[in-house]
Amino acid sequence: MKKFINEIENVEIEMFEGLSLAHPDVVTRLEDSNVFVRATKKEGKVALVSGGGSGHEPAHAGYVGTGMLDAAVPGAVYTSPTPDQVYEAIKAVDSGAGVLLIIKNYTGDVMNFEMAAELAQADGIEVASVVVNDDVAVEDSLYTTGRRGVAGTVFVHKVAGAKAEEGASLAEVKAVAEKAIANLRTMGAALKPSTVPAAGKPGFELGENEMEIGIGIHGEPGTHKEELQQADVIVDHLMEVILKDMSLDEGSELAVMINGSGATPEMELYIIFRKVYELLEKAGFKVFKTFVGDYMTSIDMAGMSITLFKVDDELKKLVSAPAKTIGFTQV
Amino acid sequence: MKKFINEIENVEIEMFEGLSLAHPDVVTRLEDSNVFVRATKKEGKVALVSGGGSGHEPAHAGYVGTGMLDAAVPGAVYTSPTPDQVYEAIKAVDSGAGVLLIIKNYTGDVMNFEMAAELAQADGIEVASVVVNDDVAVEDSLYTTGRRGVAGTVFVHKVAGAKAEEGASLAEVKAVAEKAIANLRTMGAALKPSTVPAAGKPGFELGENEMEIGIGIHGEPGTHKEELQQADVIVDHLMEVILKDMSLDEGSELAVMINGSGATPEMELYIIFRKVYELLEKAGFKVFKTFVGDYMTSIDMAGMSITLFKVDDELKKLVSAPAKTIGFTQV
Amino acid sequence: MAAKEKVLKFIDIFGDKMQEHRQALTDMDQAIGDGDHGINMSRGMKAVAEKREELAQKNISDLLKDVGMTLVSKVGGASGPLYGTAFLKASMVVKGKEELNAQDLSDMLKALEDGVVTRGKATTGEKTILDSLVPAIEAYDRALAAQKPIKEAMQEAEKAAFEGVEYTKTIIATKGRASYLGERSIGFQDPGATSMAYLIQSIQEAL
Amino acid sequence: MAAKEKVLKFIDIFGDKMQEHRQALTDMDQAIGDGDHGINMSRGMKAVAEKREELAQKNISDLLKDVGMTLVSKVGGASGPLYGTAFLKASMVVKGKEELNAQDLSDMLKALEDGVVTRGKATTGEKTILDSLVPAIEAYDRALAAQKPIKEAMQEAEKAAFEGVEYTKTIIATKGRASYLGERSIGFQDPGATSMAYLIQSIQEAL
Ligand SMILES: Nc1ncnc2c1ncn2[C@@H]1O[C@H](COP(=O)(O)OP(=O)(O)O)[C@@H](O)[C@H]1O
Ligand SMILES: Nc1ncnc2c1ncn2[C@@H]1O[C@H](COP(=O)(O)OP(=O)(O)O)[C@@H](O)[C@H]1O
Ligand SMILES: [Mg+2]
Ligand SMILES: [Mg+2]
Ligand SMILES: [Mg+2]
Ligand SMILES: [Mg+2]
Repeated sequence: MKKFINEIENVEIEMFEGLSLAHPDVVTRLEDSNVFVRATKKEGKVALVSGGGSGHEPAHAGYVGTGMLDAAVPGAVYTSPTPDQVYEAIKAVDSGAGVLLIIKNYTGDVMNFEMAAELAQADGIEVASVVVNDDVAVEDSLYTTGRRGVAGTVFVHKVAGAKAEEGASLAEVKAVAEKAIANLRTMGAALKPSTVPAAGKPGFELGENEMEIGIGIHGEPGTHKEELQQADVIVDHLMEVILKDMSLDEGSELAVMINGSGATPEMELYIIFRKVYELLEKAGFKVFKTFVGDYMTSIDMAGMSITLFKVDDELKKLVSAPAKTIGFTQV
Repeated sequence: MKKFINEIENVEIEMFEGLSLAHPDVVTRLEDSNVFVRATKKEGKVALVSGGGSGHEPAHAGYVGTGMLDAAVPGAVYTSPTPDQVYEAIKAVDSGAGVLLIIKNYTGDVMNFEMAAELAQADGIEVASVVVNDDVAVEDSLYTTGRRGVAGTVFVHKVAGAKAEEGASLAEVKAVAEKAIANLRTMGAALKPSTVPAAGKPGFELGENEMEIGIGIHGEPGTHKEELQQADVIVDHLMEVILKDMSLDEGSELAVMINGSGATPEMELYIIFRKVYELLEKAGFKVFKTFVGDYMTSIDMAGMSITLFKVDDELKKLVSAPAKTIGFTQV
Repeated sequence: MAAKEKVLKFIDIFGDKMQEHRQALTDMDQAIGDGDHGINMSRGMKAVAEKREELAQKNISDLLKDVGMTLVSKVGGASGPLYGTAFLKASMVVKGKEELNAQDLSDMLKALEDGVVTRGKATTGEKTILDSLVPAIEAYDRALAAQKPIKEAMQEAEKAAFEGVEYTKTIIATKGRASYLGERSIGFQDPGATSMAYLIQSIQEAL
Repeated sequence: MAAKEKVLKFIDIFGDKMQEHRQALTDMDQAIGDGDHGINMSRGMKAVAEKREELAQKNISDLLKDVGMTLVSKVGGASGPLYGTAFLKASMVVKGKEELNAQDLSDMLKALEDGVVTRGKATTGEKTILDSLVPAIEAYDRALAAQKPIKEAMQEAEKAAFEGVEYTKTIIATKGRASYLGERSIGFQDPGATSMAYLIQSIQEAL
């Protein structure tokens, strides 16, 4: 394992320190904690809290700021934060209008955030939550834990954040987050696994001529291995699965995200987007806005995911609204 | 070599196509060329043109837009663009107020841009140029080609771009670019080399327990190999070299950039910044503004560089001015 | 040895086992999860060990509650709430008790199960913690019904727990992260079931 | 064979050699540069080859100019302007000529050098293109002065060029990208000097 780190057990804390020292104008780290809140609390609005394991940078602390989250709680690498930490975040950002938790659908995240919500509700804080499950790689079935929440989560932060900034109620913000979730689909592939510092070795093994299809964002193996293909062939395959799961009509408008996993050069992400665009255009769909870059990473994985987000007029407005955070700034 | 690409000879062109399809509101690619100009030409101002090899994304096309460049000319991977291409860019963006070329100090870049300037000057276009040489890893001597231009170039784009946006003359924009260059110092290190698609194998070799100190941005070997160290030790070493080369006084203000080489997780960049901040604070210098991320990459190299940029009141204003480009947006 | 000392000894042994098997549990989780189960459990039990002196001052119920709260706040992931809630439930059934008989132990084991089920909403056969815990409880109760002494009953529970671990290799995960793998999860041992088998073993060894 | 056919043959041979040694030149550049010299030169000479029919219609000076312009606009990096300007200068000294004698070839070689020096501002001993080109020119002129026939003179030039390539292994680069390596550049052969030696060899083989 080759990384720019010091003692392995200090990886998270040193990252948190660096982050808060680098961007004091945007985020404040609650003392000695892993809770990041906006540097300037905005009173009177619905507050948004998200979080998950560390290792997904800029998610989630990178999305704290105007037009997106009010707090983010990054746990240990690839490990959900604990209920007391999320509870601290809820208490810090609530200003009476209620708090929406944006949770990615993983057993651990759901349980820890739920416990935090129970603690906050016991204090009389109004807490609602939504669970993001945009990953079409895994089958959605009543008999499983359902689909994972992956890169599409950033769109949920964006549109719910913009809605809250407008002064909408908790119910309205939750409703728009749920509409976004219903319209989001993602699927990814990887060429090289990621290495959790504390584990010291890669999360799975891939031969020189293999790739992993249907990866999640925690360095876990995907749905299956395949022989390495050219980018266009991979995109064809992922897009087929994604599109089959969406109900799009001729003329449907889409926001598109090509997300890098942390070690994927932008060069490759744009080569991927080129093919995505070609397929969408051929199918008669319209690309409304495109996001290409590292939005929801898996430490040092060389991988990528394609997210399609069907947008109506309300969602278009919210996607385009200004935002000012470490990882996402838009005018 | 594992990459999300199609035919190797199409890597650059497919990336260019993807980039222009993704951000039509920000950049326009001149037909069938590798010249990217602002989607909306701003008349009456000094125009800025930069470029270099591809593989440094988001540099340089990612810095075309309000407050930064007017055109970027990315060549083949790690290869300077050719004079005719840069000449096209100059002609496209000149609106009578003159054109400043921002060149990184490499024999190839300097020669190709100079030839382009000669062609444009023959047409009566006023062309000036500055050469960025911020890399302190290599010794600056009259008997060598001097220092390389690396990540600090992004600060030159930023401040010269902001100055031009203010309506300054070519001489003024050039003067501020030169002031920036005089105040910029960068040094980097790498854990894993990069692989040029057309070469098919890494640019140098590193053992499991080795790192390369003093790397450039073209996947070339650095000044020497060393045994792998903890992040703080590496930062100590790089900062010593950088600071020795700068004339800072107690209270000097600095903009800091921790630049990732393309495959370095943000987690590690923040761990690095933490130590940089500690050293600067201990030395009595003030961090004015911090930039952490992939600004000037080397395809898929796992590496980083530290840039210190000494800023006075004018430079502070220009660093903080708004910018709206693919790779750098600030309000 | 008083009951409280045995409970403390069980906590100590379990903590040691989580450090000892940290890498193995992590490796198991790398195969079908995200490679952190050993890291998570050892982080949590290390935090418990750091409170060892404080714990020794408390009564049985309170100390189990403290262990549960510590796990909830230090482990994270799926195992934090599951193990944490399990200990919290166990603490409730022994409220006020200073001695524990064989039936009390059975109640405690069932409370652990109750905690895991309340949080995780799984049943046996889903490749989870329950696949070693539930057979262990059944074996323990069977042994008690057959009038076997508590130590022997726990030995049978331990055996059943590790058989449960073996059984997890043969089934598809339908809960937790491993469920994303579907059929691909067959052939691999469940890390959570394994750590739970070590917990059962720790109780047995503490007796 | 008329002079123009020989020039075209030289261009063809040089193009073939750049394809043939593409990987080797790139490997050399990986060692002390950025690993693209073979890629650059082969891209440029491929573009020249694609214009082969057009070139054949032109006179010697114009076709050399076209090769130079093509290299300038297709190669990029350091070698594009250097080789491009070299060909442009060579085209100027043979303006109006339909035949080329031994002295014309000497003038052309010196024009190549002039182009490289104008652009690159280097001298011999800096581990560049010049370290094979300059000794080749000197050897050629010496042979001519000794009344040797043109073919034999070019054979001596070729020999001197490759000796120059060997010499580059012993020196520190002070121009171009390899200069960043300082002392570390010793022991490696310069890719640009090598491609230039192939150019000299291509002229010799075309005669
Ligand atoms: N719903 C559930 N009920 C019971 N146990 C579960 C459930 N979901 C997951 N587990 C257990 O948790 C273990 C994984 O724990 P851990 O790796 O620490 O958490 P995470 O999956 O969040 O990384 C699995 O091996 C499984 O035994
Ligand atoms: N100033 C110079 N004068 C002559 N030759 C030079 C000069 N600078 C570099 N070269 C030659 O150029 C070669 C490198 O060419 P190439 O790899 O194509 O360009 P780049 O260095 O831009 O990647 C070197 O091996 C050297 O021989
Ligand atoms: Mg986990
Ligand atoms: Mg080059
Ligand atoms: Mg896990
Ligand atoms: Mg080169």
